[in-house]
Amino acid sequence: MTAPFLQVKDLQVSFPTDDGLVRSVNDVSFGVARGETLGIVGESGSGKSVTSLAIMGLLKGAKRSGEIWLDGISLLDASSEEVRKLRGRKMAMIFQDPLSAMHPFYSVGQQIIEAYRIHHRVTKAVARKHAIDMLNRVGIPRPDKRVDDYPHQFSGGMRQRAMIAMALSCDPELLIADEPTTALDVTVQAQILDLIRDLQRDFNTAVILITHDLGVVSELSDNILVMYAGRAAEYASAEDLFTAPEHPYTWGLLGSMPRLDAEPTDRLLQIKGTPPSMINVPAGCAFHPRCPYADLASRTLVPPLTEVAPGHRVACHIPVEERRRIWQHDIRPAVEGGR
Amino acid sequence: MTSPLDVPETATQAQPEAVLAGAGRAIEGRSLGQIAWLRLRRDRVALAGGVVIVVLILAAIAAPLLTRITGGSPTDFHQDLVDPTFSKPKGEGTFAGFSWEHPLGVEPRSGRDVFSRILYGAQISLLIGFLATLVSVAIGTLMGIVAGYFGGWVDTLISRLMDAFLAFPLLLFALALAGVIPDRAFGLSGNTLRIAVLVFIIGFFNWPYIGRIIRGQTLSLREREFVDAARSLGARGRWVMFKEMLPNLAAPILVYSTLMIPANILFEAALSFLGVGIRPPTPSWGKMLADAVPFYSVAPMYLVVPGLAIFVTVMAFNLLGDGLRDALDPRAR
Amino acid sequence: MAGFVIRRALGAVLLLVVTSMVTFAIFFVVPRLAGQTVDQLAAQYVGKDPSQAEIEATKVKLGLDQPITVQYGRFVKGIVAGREYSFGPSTEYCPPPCFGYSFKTQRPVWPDLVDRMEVTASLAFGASVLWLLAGVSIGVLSALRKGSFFDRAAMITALAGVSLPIFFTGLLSLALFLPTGVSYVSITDDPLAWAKNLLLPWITLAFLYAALYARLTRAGMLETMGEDYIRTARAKGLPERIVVTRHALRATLTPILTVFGLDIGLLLGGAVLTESTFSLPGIGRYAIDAINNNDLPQVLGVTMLAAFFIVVANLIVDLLYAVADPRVRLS
Amino acid sequence: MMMKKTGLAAVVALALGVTACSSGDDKDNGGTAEFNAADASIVNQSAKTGGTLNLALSDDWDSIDPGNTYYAFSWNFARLYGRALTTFKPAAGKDGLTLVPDLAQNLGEVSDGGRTVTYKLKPGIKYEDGTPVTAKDVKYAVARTYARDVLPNGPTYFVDLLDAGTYTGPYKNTDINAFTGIQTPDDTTVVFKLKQPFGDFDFLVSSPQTIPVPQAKDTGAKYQEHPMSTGSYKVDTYEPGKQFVLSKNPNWDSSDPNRKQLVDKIDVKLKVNAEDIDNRLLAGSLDADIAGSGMQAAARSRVLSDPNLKKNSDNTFTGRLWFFVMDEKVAPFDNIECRKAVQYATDKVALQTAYGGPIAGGDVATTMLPPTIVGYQKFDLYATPESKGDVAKAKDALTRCGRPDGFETKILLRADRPNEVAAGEALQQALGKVNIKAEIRSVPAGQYFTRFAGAPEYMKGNQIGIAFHGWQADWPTGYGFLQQLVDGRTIKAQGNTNVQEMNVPEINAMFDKAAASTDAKERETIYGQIDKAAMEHASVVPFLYGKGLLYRNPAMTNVFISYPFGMYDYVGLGKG
Repeated sequence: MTAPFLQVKDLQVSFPTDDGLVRSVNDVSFGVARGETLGIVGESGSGKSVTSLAIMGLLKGAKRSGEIWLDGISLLDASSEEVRKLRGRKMAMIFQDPLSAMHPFYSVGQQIIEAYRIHHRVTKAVARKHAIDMLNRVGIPRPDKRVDDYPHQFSGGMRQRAMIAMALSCDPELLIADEPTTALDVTVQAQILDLIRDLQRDFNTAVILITHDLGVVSELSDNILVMYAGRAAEYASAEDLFTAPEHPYTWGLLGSMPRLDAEPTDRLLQIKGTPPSMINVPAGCAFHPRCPYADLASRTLVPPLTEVAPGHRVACHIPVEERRRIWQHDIRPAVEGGR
Repeated sequence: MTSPLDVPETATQAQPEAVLAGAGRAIEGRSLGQIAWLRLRRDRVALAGGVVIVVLILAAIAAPLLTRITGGSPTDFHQDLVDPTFSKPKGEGTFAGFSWEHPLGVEPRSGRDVFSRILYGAQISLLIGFLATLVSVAIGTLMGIVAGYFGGWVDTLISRLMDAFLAFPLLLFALALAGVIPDRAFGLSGNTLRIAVLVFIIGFFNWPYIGRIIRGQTLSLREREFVDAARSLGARGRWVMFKEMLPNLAAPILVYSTLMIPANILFEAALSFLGVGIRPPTPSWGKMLADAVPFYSVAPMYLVVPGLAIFVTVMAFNLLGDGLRDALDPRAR
Repeated sequence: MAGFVIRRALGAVLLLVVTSMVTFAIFFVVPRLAGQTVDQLAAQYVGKDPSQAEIEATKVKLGLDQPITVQYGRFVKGIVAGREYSFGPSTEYCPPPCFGYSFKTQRPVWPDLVDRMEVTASLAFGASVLWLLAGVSIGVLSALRKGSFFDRAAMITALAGVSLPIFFTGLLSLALFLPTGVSYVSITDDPLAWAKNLLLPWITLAFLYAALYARLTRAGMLETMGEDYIRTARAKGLPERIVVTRHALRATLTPILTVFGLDIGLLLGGAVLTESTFSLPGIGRYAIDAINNNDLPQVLGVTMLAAFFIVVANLIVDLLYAVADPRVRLS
Repeated sequence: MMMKKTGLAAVVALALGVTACSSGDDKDNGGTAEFNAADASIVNQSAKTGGTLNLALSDDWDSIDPGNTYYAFSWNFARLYGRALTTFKPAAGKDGLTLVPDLAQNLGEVSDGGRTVTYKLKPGIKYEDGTPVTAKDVKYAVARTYARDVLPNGPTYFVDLLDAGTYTGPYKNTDINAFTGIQTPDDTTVVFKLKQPFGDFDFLVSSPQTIPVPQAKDTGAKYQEHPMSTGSYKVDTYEPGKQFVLSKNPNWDSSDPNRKQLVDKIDVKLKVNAEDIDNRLLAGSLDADIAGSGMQAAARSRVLSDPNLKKNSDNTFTGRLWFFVMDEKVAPFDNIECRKAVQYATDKVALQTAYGGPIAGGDVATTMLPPTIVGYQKFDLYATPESKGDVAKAKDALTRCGRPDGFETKILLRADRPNEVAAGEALQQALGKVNIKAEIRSVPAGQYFTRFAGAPEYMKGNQIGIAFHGWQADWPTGYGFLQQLVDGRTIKAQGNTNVQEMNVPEINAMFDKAAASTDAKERETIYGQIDKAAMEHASVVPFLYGKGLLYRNPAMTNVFISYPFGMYDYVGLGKG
């Protein structure tokens, strides 16, 4: 097997701040092949967005180390100009809130045209035609009219479609979607996810889907990386993660999954406490203050990410058998009882 | 024992986005004020501004003491020190008239000690600057909260009122009003009345600036949960506005007050410069500058000294205000 | 859009009407409250040693014998439709906008204002070019190099700029560079002398505003550069130059344009302090003289003109904003 | 409060200790450029014609309508384009105080016990358009000054003095015959009918109010846009508030002994910044500051310290007196001893320094009449060492007044006049030394005489003990200077200039005596007596005979100080 299209190895990202160096991402590794989808899941501040921005080279003032390989190019060694040329063309990104992510003063068409013409020497007319095609492709009705509308004239879902059209306008081989559906209501969410899946199939794109919501990644992803406080907590295939999760944090996330078939408010399983501040990460396992199973080791030692099954890695001090027992006896019934 | 993943009343939802804002506080147990102070303490420039302000205030209060050490009262004439023909202090060069007794020289015509006039002038500038700010902040906060909280036609009315205020040529109105101050009114007379009227005019004309800011802040506060909570518990408007919202507006009020004081000091100086300030012989910086106009070529330091006094004071407040804003609202950086 | 324009225009007119009423009230009522009688006011314009009969005649001539509402009505009528004025043997029609005749100089107020306008406009526009160029470019550079030596130096200078009273910088610059003072030369007479004489006032005024604008631009730029759409622009692979100019600057400059319009409007109504400092015979000086002379038609004229500029500037800014920002235009 | 001044040259010379005997002798030879040369001689005498005279004014002109103006410089200047019945002799020094006929053939012929004054017009005098001047035009010119609602600026002597009933001017009733104050039996005879005798009447008719105005050309308040000229120059273009240009009047009667017609053009710029005027004067692009009020501090120090510049300057009396008054109706100044306490306590040198010093301010004053006024006598009733005040004498006076521990009072002055404020502060200081605590109350200048100092009710109501005052005579005699200041019958509810409310029957009677006298010498003596009597009353504290430093462009010819106006005489100037 050759190296995946995108290979991230031991990525570390840190920011100098007034309060000292903040390590937002620690030793994260993963790979994504063409046509494959990786889901990255975690709360705010878990480092998932920083990871994706680090790949894109969009972090200002951050220190990155480790390795990022995109189609055989080392992004950390490439010049910023080289990386810029890759952006949009080889790797593209969709952001959470399409309203704020699109320039309010330019029409949707202008913004797609701009993205296209940066990487293609074509006339405006050609680019416009392409923009209309792209809008059509992402399912915007009457694209020849809507192309001249401004972002605020679109509905939320349409805006996200337009955003996707813009991101895909140069046929990128890697698409990073950072919380693409968070700002949308549930029915639209499903449409957008379907759209991403369809487009991925058509373009054979590698996709990284970032979300705090396991539900979003459940159907789309081949593999899932659960992050907590800048570290990988669990990394597994989607099937393994949902059927045999091993990290208490993953259990919590599973419990808190909102589902279409249930009243969300009264049955959500929840995690106590609040996510840690990256300025002041708890020692040992960062999750220990919120973990009901924490022991002395959790409080002092950072648990290593160890492979518990082929392609399934977990960073937790609880012995493997104990974890599986808790899952089977305590958690699973609660989660599935909710179902 | 309940399941650890049950839903305790006090648990924070695992909808992570909602809780980020409170993260630092919960974990570190620091109040916003403490954080701000920590930040401010690192901002040497702002601290320098604060130190200058403290020194100025102390100097203004201690003016009678300080001037006793040097050149004496701000109104005593020393005409033996001036050249009557040329209307300038005796002596050669830029610093003619400077001496140990008169560390900042003497006035061209009267020979009055500039140093003590500057110190006494500081009393007027600071007093009016502070009090006028108080008036602006009081009116502005009240109007801003009411507009932001009630919204609707109340908001429209107050917002239009603020627009109208900003549409007036305020300096002209201030001049016109200050020009007709009677000798006695509201049980006050003389300079007390003039200070009161100046404070009122400056404060009254400036309230829309802070009013707009408070209105905006109130609008966003109104959407926050604790206000809803208070309202759902049956709290009435006044209670919500002043017990729930006001404390949350403390930071912007503090920041913009600090930034308004220098603006008001400048306004007072401008009015004095244009001739409608405090009565002579009480010194004020703006008046000193106006007095220096005919002499700027023969006695330049007489112009420079009060100008620098205004500059240093205003700059110090601005530095502190900027620092406070950065400390209390890091996004504004 | 048409509805928007009409609504704003109506609002502007309403604001002007309110302004005129308040101005009228302040300048007519407040002096009365402070103890000045109408006789005393009239006596000021009869010359030396007036008899009561002469005072009465002057009151009639100046219209001060009428109730304030009638006076206000005449004032408004003059602005809208013009008025007839008697000059003894002759009567003259004062065409709209007629702000009346000065009590003191007996000259119509409006032509004098128009005259002064040239000075104030020259001052305002010349200075505004300087401060826009300097303020915006310094602000942008500072924001892009945040924390650099340039940024720190520029921002300290800018803070100093806003902390210096303009009458001080003006006088200081006069003392240092032009002890003989400034005298206005009309641009139509001698453009070179015009510019030469105004250079110092321009720079002085521009220094203050450039400082304000540099701070404003820097803050706006920093805020904009943190916007999601800037990240999007970068994610599209746009070169930084285009990100800054086409995306960030456009969004930063729009609100600055608003402030600029209002500042120009304010200045056109009389740069009181600058004109006083440099002895420039503009609207601001006219206003001060009018107030000092208690010359009501002049005071009203100049106040209304100033308010007019502010209101119109507001209106233009609103409309321009709508042009620049589609969110305003299309919602 | 605006007007002219005059000097009794011999006395002036003594008082100043300069050009002591030269005033009479030099004027025919022509002086050379030296400091104060134009004060007593005609500098650069020349008959050379051509060139442009460039003048400038830092202020606005009240009006160039001869019937509607009240500035000294304006009365001086108006003679260029208008001939009044009489004028001052174009001569330097005391000669300049001599009245000579101008439009009239002779000075007034007095009859009817002083109640009728007759003037015969010179024949052949024409307006600029060639129409002849008639006696009716003079009558009309005076009549129109009665319309004070249209032409408010000028003085009211004719209104007060002529026997014209309740005449209100020619605009409401255009029939000029309704005006009975002047009769014109024929086209060349002007007969003034007075209510009572008036000794200085010839001075009165030297005012521009008698410059003829043709009724057909009168446009009331707009007449200033083109006053019909009878002088050597006419108004070509007039831009209010900006500038005006005079050119030669082709129909001027060149036999006129009082005027010259040397330069081709006279260019007057208005509202030029004062520093700029000084600057242009020194650069030679301007010939004179038309207001004649003196140079600003910067230029003053340049001129005085550079002999080459100093020789082109004159430090001249402006004819003004600066003084403080004590309101005799406000306690404790109802007691003459308290007034004397202030007289003795006042440090006049401090006031002088505060007001601008000896050059720009003036000489320390001890009398009400300035040295350049007919009737001036030197005396000092309240002499103190070096004029710097005498604390002991002041305290004695206070004790006699029954206020040995001093008292509190207020000093009223105009806020927008820095010199005045400085002088007030200096007085406050001096009074403080004898425990008189004076609070300064500053008010807007525009209403000083209509509402504040000039309104006795205000003075009493607010217990204003002391007020600043400045005065300049409308014509250079003791009557012209003093009557409005100390004649108790002039006290009025507003616009009052007898601010101290001095009403002494003996003094009032002396004015009547002077008015009735036809003997100029006798009048002069009476004026001196009035001055002394008023000073004895102790409610006026004169401290400065105003002076200014004037600069004349060395290129100007025929330059001399006109004593009546206290500035360069404008009617004979040329360019070399």
